[in-house]
Amino acid sequence: MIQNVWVIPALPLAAFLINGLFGRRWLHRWTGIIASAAVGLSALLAIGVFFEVQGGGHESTTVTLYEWIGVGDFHVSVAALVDPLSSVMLLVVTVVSFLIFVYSNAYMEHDHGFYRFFTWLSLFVFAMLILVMADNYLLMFVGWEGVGLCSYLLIGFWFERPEPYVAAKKAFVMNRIGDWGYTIGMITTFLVFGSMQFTEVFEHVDIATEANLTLICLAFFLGATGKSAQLPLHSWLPDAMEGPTPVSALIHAATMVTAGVYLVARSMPLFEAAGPSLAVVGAVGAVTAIFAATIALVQFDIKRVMAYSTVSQLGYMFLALGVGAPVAAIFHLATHAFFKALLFLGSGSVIHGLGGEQDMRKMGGLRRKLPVTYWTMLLAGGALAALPPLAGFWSKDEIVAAAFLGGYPVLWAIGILTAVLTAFYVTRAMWLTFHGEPRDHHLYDHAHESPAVMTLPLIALAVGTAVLGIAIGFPPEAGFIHRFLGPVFEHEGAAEHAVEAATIITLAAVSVAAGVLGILVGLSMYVRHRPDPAAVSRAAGPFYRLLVNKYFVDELYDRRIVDALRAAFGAMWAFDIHIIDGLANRLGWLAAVGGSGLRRAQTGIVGNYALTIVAGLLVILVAYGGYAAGIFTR
Amino acid sequence: MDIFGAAFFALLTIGTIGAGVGVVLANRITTSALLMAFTFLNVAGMFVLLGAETVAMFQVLIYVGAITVLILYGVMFTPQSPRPYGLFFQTQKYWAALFVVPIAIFVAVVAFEFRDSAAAGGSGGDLVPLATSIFGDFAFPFEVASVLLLAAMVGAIVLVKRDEE
Amino acid sequence: MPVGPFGIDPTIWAPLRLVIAVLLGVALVFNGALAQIYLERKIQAIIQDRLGPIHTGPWGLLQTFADAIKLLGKEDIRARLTDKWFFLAAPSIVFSPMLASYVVIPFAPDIVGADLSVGLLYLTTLGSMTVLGIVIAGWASNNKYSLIGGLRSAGQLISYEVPQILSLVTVVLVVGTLSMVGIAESQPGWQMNFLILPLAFVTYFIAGLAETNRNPFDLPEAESELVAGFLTEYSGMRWAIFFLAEYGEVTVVSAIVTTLWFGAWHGPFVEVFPLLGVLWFTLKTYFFVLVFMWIRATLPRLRIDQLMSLCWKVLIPLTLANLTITAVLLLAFPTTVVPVAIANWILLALFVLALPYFQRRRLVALRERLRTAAA
Amino acid sequence: MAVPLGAFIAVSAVLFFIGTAGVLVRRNAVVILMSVELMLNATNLALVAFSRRFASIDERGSVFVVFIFVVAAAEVAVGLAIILSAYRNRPTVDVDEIRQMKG
Repeated sequence: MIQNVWVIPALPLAAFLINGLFGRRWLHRWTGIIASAAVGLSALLAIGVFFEVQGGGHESTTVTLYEWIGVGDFHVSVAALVDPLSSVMLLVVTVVSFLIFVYSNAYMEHDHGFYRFFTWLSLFVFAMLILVMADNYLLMFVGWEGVGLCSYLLIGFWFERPEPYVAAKKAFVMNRIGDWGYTIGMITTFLVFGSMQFTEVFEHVDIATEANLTLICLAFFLGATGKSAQLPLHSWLPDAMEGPTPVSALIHAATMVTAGVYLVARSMPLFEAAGPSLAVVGAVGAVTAIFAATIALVQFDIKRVMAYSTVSQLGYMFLALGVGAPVAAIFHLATHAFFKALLFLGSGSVIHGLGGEQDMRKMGGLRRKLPVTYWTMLLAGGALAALPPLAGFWSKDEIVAAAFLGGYPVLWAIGILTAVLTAFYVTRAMWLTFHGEPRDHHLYDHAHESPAVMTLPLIALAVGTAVLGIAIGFPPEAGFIHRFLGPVFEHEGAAEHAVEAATIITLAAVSVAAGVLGILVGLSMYVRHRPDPAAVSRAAGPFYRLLVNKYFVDELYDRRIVDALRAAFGAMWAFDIHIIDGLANRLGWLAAVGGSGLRRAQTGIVGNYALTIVAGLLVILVAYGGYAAGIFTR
Repeated sequence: MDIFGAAFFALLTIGTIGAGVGVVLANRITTSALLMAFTFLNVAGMFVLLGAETVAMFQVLIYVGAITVLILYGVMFTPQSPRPYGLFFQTQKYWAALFVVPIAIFVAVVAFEFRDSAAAGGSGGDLVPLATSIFGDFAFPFEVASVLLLAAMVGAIVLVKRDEE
Repeated sequence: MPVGPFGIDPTIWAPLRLVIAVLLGVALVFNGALAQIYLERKIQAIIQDRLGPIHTGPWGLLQTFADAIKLLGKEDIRARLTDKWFFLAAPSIVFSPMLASYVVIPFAPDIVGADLSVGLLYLTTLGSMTVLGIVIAGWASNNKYSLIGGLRSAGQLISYEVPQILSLVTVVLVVGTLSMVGIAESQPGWQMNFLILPLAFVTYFIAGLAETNRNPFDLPEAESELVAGFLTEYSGMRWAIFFLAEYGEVTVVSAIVTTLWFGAWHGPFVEVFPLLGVLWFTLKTYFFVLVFMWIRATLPRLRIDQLMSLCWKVLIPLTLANLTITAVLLLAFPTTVVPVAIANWILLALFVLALPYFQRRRLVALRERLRTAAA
Repeated sequence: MAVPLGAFIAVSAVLFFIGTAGVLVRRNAVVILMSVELMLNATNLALVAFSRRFASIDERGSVFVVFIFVVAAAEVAVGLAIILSAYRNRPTVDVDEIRQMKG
């Protein structure tokens, strides 16, 4: 099965081509079915590959399709690296995509761009699969760009209204800044190692100097922050909520944003060798986590809350990578993909039910109206808040524990604090939407449960979030996933710190306590209004306004960077006009003047021409005379 | 015989130079055309003096026989209302003088300084060596020359052919 | 004392020979011309079944003298607007080359003006100089008819020079030398070149007719055409000189024909009495002069375009073909001349037969065109 | 015939310069053509003089003269053709007046 692993991306590509070419005039509704079928099949194949890799002793095989570029000693081939890491990613991407495709068949039903939605979605899945399967940085970059493009297209899907395409542009530009970093990293790897293939690069890690390695890793990390919306380049993700909810679920929760994490995970050997870079990753991750969590506290748009929560969870993953626990990061990535997708789809079905209303202040008491959505979202909320039996607990707890054991107490503290905040805003969101009295009766009356096509994927994801945690990660540090992913990361003597069970349990207890504390505080504020939320926000005053305005990050960017660039571009424009154009015009003028000068010589009289010939003769004779008389040769 | 040759040469020189100057300064073009023919005859005489009869014959045949007649044709087809003496010089005559005179002086110095006083007359006739060299070593240039002549002829005809309205 | 021919010392014999040649030339020209004029008129008369001049002296013998005296007596008129010097110079430019060409003609085994190694080339060169004279005559008489006549005859002369020279070259190819004496000596007894190169003879003869502006080609001074061509303004002695030149030229052409094709002074007993050569030479030359006159009396005049097309479309291709074939055959069979002779006779036969055939085809085409035009 | 070579070269030089003067000075195109012919003739003279003087070494000198004949003939033919066509387009042969090719 591994040998024809290329069929997995081929199917969504075929779906894209068919939908794209024939969608508008003939297929209409059929495009949804074709796309979902294609992704479903690749999901089955991915499962097959996953079991084959798991069964076959976890070693990595490279399947080369053809040699793409062969210039001098720069050889890049279109090849797939199938090893435990990439098979897990394949599995996650294809399964989640399949469920979201089925969901969006119903969600986008009344949208006139139905065929266009599914065309871009299948192209996105194709690009993501290429990114995941690539065995060298260049092919990965192709996928990287592909997903960037599709996210732009899908965010700006409803381009009639101005906000979506502005958000799309913003997302694309930010990603491009990140891609710039990635490119530098890619080029330096080639210059240093002479090749782009992961296997070759990781074998010769020792030949690179410390400085080169740090440059490569930081450049790649810049790319990762751009793509996974980490602190400096995070503001595009909340605005990306302008796109349809399935898009947010698929791209901005489960797959694309995890690309950054996958990149860092894949290049762990480089990061480990480049000492300080891991610390940087961890720090950025932690800061982003706490930063995003605080903003999420005050958001009223249900999708914005989820967006900030994604940013903070991604922060967690980078924190895990930073502290040297890549397995935990990938584990959290997998679980997060499931419950975050579920949360988004749930909020999508709420919005669908309320006819497009996203503001939580107008919701309330929907528990009775949308029971299935309520229960599935409750489960996902619990997972996000890391309540014990659910998936979120196992993966987040591992990260926090790894941070503590890895000797980073500060990061551990931040982790625990973020966990409290996360629990709080989850309960706040759940409460505002489902419990209490309905604040907008008109909306409340029209609210209706989503059709089966939407609720079934919700239920499937709910099962996933409940079961997944225990299934693959139960005995912490020794779960199925550790044994599976372990060999990919552990090679020469990673410190196998022997940890007694006692410390693990205490750590787990502490993180559970943090989660429960968050929920209790949330309930007391919203249920019994002991400190009434409105009063708290008034008391917080300036601090509250800061959070609401998202720390004024967008304004900062706009005023500082964009204006500065605008000034620089103005200068360049002036330079271009006066100097370069000036130069060209001057040359033109020179030719004209020269021409008119010479034109005078063309008198038209034959006599003058004869005279010039004779003059030439005179010059020659004089020269000859001079030469003969020895004037020239002293 | 020697005096006879020198006298003959003197006569020819006077003829050539005189006719040459006549060609340039003659008032009427027909006179200058015929004086040109006369110069050609004198030069042919010099060739005979040099012992190169074949070349002399060719000179007469080609220059006097064909080229002069052609030029006379040209003269007849173009207006030659005799101009007052001074007017038929080009406007640039002073410039011409400025350039031609120094060159003339320079070349004259070189020419007249040429002391080689050995007799220039040749031994036997030059028919045989000329013929052998033309059709032997220079056969190819000879063919090219004939192509050149053909091209010139066709070109001249095309240039002058009046397109029948 | 080295014994030259006739026992005379060669150093004296060279200039003496020149003098003899000039005398013979002058005699031939002047007496010849007179005789030719008389003969011409007599023959033309006989052919046209009339008597010709009979009143002046017995059988009209003194007729030419009468003409000569008349012309000498005429007033020497020169139109005021004619180009003075050229008008006067033209006759001499036409006459002198003709006279000069007698130097090279071999009258007898050792009697020749100057045995130039480029004799034949010398003759052709002089031939081409007369053209200049005619053009000047046409131009100097400052009248439209003479100008056009002059240009026309110049055109005719120049274009007929080409076939003339080509046929001469064919003979030179066979004989191997340009000097007239050499050619004369190369035809002992009955080995006349005529037997080897008849076609060259025919083409040269036709070209000769054109060169001397004689009958079928005497368009320039034909009475029915442009008055008298370039001779319109000339009268009196100048006119006579032109005619002398013409008759002289006829003799030169026939002399060349005899030397090149009919074994110049060869005849019975020439080895015994070298001087006898002169007799045979003159007899042969005058035979051809008579042929000239005979043709003049019989053939109609050609129009200028027919004349030109005959030259460029018939004679030149023919002579070129003849030249190439002789050259190839000589190269192929360097020793014998027989194959050349055979080829030449075949070509001559073809030429003779082809002419009437083409004439008929052109006539048919002409009638066709007329009928369609008329319809 | 003991005329020194120098004399011939002198004559040809003088003739050459008469020709050049003619080309530069005369106004009538046909006369210019004639002067060019004079110049060509001058070169011929010099060539033949040299070839005959050194005939003992290599008598092939005067071959070039034949080629000059060819070129001269071609030149006159084409020159006259040009002059006539120029004349047909503007009724003047005067070199100073033919200015259409002015830059």
